[in-house]
Amino acid sequence: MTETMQLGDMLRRRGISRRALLKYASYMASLMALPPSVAGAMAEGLAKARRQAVIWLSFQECTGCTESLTRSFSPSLEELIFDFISLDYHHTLQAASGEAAEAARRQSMRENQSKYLVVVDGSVPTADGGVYSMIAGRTNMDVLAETVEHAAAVIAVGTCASFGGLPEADPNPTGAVPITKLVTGKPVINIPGCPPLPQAMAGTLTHFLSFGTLPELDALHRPRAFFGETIHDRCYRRSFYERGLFAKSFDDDGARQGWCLYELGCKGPVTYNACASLKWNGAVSFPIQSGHGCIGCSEPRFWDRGGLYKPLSAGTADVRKLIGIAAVAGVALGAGAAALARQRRASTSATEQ
Amino acid sequence: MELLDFARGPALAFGLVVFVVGSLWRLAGVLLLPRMRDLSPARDGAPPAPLAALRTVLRRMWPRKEFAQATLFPTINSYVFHLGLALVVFGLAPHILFIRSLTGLTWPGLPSNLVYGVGVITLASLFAALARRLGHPVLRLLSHSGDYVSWLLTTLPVVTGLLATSHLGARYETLLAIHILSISALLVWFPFGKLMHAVLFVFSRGATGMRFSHRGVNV
Amino acid sequence: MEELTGTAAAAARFDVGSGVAEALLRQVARLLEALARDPGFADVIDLRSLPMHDADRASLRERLGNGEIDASFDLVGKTRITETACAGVWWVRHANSDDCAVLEQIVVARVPALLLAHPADIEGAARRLATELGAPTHRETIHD
Amino acid sequence: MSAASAPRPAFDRQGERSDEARVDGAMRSFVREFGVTAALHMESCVRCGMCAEACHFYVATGEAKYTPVYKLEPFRRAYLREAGPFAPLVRGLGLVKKLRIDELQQWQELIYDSCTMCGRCTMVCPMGIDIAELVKEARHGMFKAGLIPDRLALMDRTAQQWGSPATPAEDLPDILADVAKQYGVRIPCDLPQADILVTAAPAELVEHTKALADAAKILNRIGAKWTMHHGGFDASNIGFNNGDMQLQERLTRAIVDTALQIGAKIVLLPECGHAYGAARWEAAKWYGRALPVRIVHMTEFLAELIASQRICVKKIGETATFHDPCQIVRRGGLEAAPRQVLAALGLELIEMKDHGVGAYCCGGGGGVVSNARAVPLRHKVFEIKRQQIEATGAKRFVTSCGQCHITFDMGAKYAHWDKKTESLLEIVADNLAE
Repeated sequence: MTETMQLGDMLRRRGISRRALLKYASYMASLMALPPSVAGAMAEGLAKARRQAVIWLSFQECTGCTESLTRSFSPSLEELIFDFISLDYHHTLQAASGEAAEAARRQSMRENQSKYLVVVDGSVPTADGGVYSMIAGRTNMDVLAETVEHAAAVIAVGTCASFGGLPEADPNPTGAVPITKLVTGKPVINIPGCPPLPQAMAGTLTHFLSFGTLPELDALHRPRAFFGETIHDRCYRRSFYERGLFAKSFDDDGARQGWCLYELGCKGPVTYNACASLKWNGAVSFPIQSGHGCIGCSEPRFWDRGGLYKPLSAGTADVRKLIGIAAVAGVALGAGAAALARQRRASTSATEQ
Repeated sequence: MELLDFARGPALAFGLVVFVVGSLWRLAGVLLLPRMRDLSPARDGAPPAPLAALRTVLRRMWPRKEFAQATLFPTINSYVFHLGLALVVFGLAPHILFIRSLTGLTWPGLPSNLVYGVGVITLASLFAALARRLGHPVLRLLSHSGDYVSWLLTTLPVVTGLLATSHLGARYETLLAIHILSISALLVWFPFGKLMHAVLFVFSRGATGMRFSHRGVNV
Repeated sequence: MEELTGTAAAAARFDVGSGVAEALLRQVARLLEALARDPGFADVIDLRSLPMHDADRASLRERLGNGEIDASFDLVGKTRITETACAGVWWVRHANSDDCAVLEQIVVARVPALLLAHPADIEGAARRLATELGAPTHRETIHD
Repeated sequence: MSAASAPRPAFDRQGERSDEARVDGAMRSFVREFGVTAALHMESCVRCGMCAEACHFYVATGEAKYTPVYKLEPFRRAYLREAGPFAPLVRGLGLVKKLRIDELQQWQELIYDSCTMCGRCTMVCPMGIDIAELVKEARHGMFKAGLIPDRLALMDRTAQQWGSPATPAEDLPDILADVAKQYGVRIPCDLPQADILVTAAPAELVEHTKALADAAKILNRIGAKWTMHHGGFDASNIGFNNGDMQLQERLTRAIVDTALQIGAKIVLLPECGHAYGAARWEAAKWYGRALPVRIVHMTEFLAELIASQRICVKKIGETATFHDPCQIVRRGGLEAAPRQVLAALGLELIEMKDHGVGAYCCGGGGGVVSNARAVPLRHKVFEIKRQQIEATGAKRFVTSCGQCHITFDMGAKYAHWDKKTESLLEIVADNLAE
């Protein structure tokens, strides 16, 4: 199924003109915070690119990431990406199943050796030899290792693949681990989020297709274009934070006026993602705009970092019982010290007489 | 375990526990020492002891006119950073939330930008206090390492707090973590250094107030 | 318009009028002067990444006014290019398939690149038309 | 130029005990002081240095070592090691060094020569620490260590034998008889029965005997049934100044027991500062709550007599300024009494810049005036008071404490200052209306 034709010609046959490509490229350039002038070069790059083979591996995942990207309820600009790539293996989307599906995967790996992309969705269980998630009788770990071996790059989509996400949350019975833990020697890009922004996924792929290189990544391998700033930095309610106007409960007068949700546990300040600027569901809204604080879903261990509704400035440990015991211990120690002092004082006057 | 999780979790909990144990240990250790009552007949017309104590605690908030001139700078500068610290700690919304998470008490906060300004003034005042402690011969003679540790652990939270709010120097969660760690350090040191005067001053002034009102003198 | 949605409500009650619109107008003026001096000049201002309330954007749109051309495209969702009252200044609005504006730009050029038919598209069309008419599709014939 | 004698060590020493015994003696005494109040004060100092601004020794010399709270350094270290809540930790981890003999010796000059225990520092301390009281408690330890100025030690020994640092008890009757004859006034002595036991200050038994006569004149005028008694006649209580608790107890008991013995209801203290501190406020240390007699200071006695019209005084229409003796006014609470007497005398009172509870000390109290080693320092400090008195421009200068009186006389002589110091008692006695 390898495509020798250039992407541009192939798309045109499918009714997607170079103008559409230019529109797509300028949109993507804007998302990637690249200068508008880059759009032209990006469109040309896309047109000349070969159709990119992509193998999508789904492990311990809830298909939320696929849902977010394919956005089945109404086709969007992001989905154009699926016309640029040949999705050779995707449990949910592909027609083939069982052995046929596996055969398709191996064939694509052979034909596009060291040129295909591996997209991983979901974390990989490692406990008890990885038996907790298997495909066609083989553990996710084996499938991952085998598939990744000749890949050009690996894209971990969603917080589960990037950082372990919910499967890895305490107590982590399956010993789930993020992809970066298992894949070494290959460039890995993390696109966290639960689910991740479709624009982030599409933007990363487009950047790879049009420029042939991976976008600039940060310390956690996340594309800086989408994960360079915190929600708090781009939040439209920031002016209320500065003025100290905070909603006290989810439906009080402050909340209705769109005041800052810091007091209701918003984790915007410590969460790196582009929800506040790109927004969701076709730039309609994002969690904070709909009145709920950001829960930091694109950060590692977001599930175990103290309650979602506990404000950032409050401690995560429940210390009240602890402080009760500490108080008793303190007074006891004080009484002991005082008794000791009295006793030492008495001993001095005793020897004095 | 990310730095922020460590700071917000175990570090803060440890700080709070040591703070409570240490403070009550020191307070109980002092207040349970033998009481040496003054059994001499009181000056007639002397007010009851607790009232006298309270009056002295309030009266001593400002120096007598004989000393106001000579102690003008330390008095005013101390009030600047004491009120500054109070406004910052009890005025900023995130701080109020922290206190609410511990005590359940809550009250309306001040605009964050205003508190930020107060924080800068407080910081300047704290540095002025340090300059005086290093420069003035009397203070240089009196001061020992505990005073400088207390100064440092009082100033660090202000510095890190200002850095955190202005997102300077590192990512926000690192700055916030460092700020919370500096709070834990302050809480751990609090009972063992001179910061305990924040609690002891009431008893100390009260004791002297009682002693002298018994004699008919309003100190 | 009963209950305004989140942002609109906040913006309406706290109309900051942050002056971004004003600044952008000055930038457009500068670019227009450059275009006046050099017809080949072209530049694009991306409005999506600027911290602008809808009110700001609307006032900017109003200030620029309308020209003679109002082109709409159907490219995986609507796109509309409107010439503003100032010749050479175009307002581009890309929308998604559910007509939600995903990108808005101000283009300062004689004509925005998107309006021009792309050579590759032309070549494809020429080939298609030629096969349709049964005539040879030799490249020379197109040019002479 | 006589051969330069070996430079006198900056401290005196009594007895032959070893250094360890002295330090141990001091520590044992310090430990007994740390009740709640002393502990609270030791815990609350924030080393803000404001007490220096109130202390005449620092203000006059500008030397940091005279900072009042610095005088408590050995006392504070003893507290932290022995009685503080963290004492076991402090001892265990060696956080605070043990007191050394050389430190105690070095601090003798700070605790005795440069502190009159006037308590002005107590008035400024933002933490309300009663530094003067703590210095007095520190003196208990210094006395136990045998490290007090020799001159005071000498007076202490004589007081232990004679009941007064200046006059043997057995000489009292003769002295009183001479004074009675000299001033033509009746001074009963050793009456078996009396309502008021009158006591004197040491100087009054030697050179300022007129004070005795004046007191006698007034007491006879009101027809009081009073006497002095060789059992308890000197109220100045040198033990209070030196830190000798045993002597302080003996001298206090001598007076109160003698009063009981003769059935006196009132013990009249002379115009003396530490007499008031020791008898009025600390007698209860040994008698508990039911102090059997009423302790009255001469100043408040005069005020009561005038207020109750038991005596009337002639009006003197002159200007005067008043020095508030620290132990009587700031630490005694008798700020109003002397002013009522001056008003009755028709003296136009011009207050000094710092007066009443905030007044500067004369610089001689707390044993400093008797401490020869402290003379140069005392003269420097005296200048502050002298200028404030000059600044009032008042014609007469009055005070109501013998110790201050001596300090002013000696200070004036040194400073060639012609101002005459008058005693309140004396003016009242000289101006009794018929």
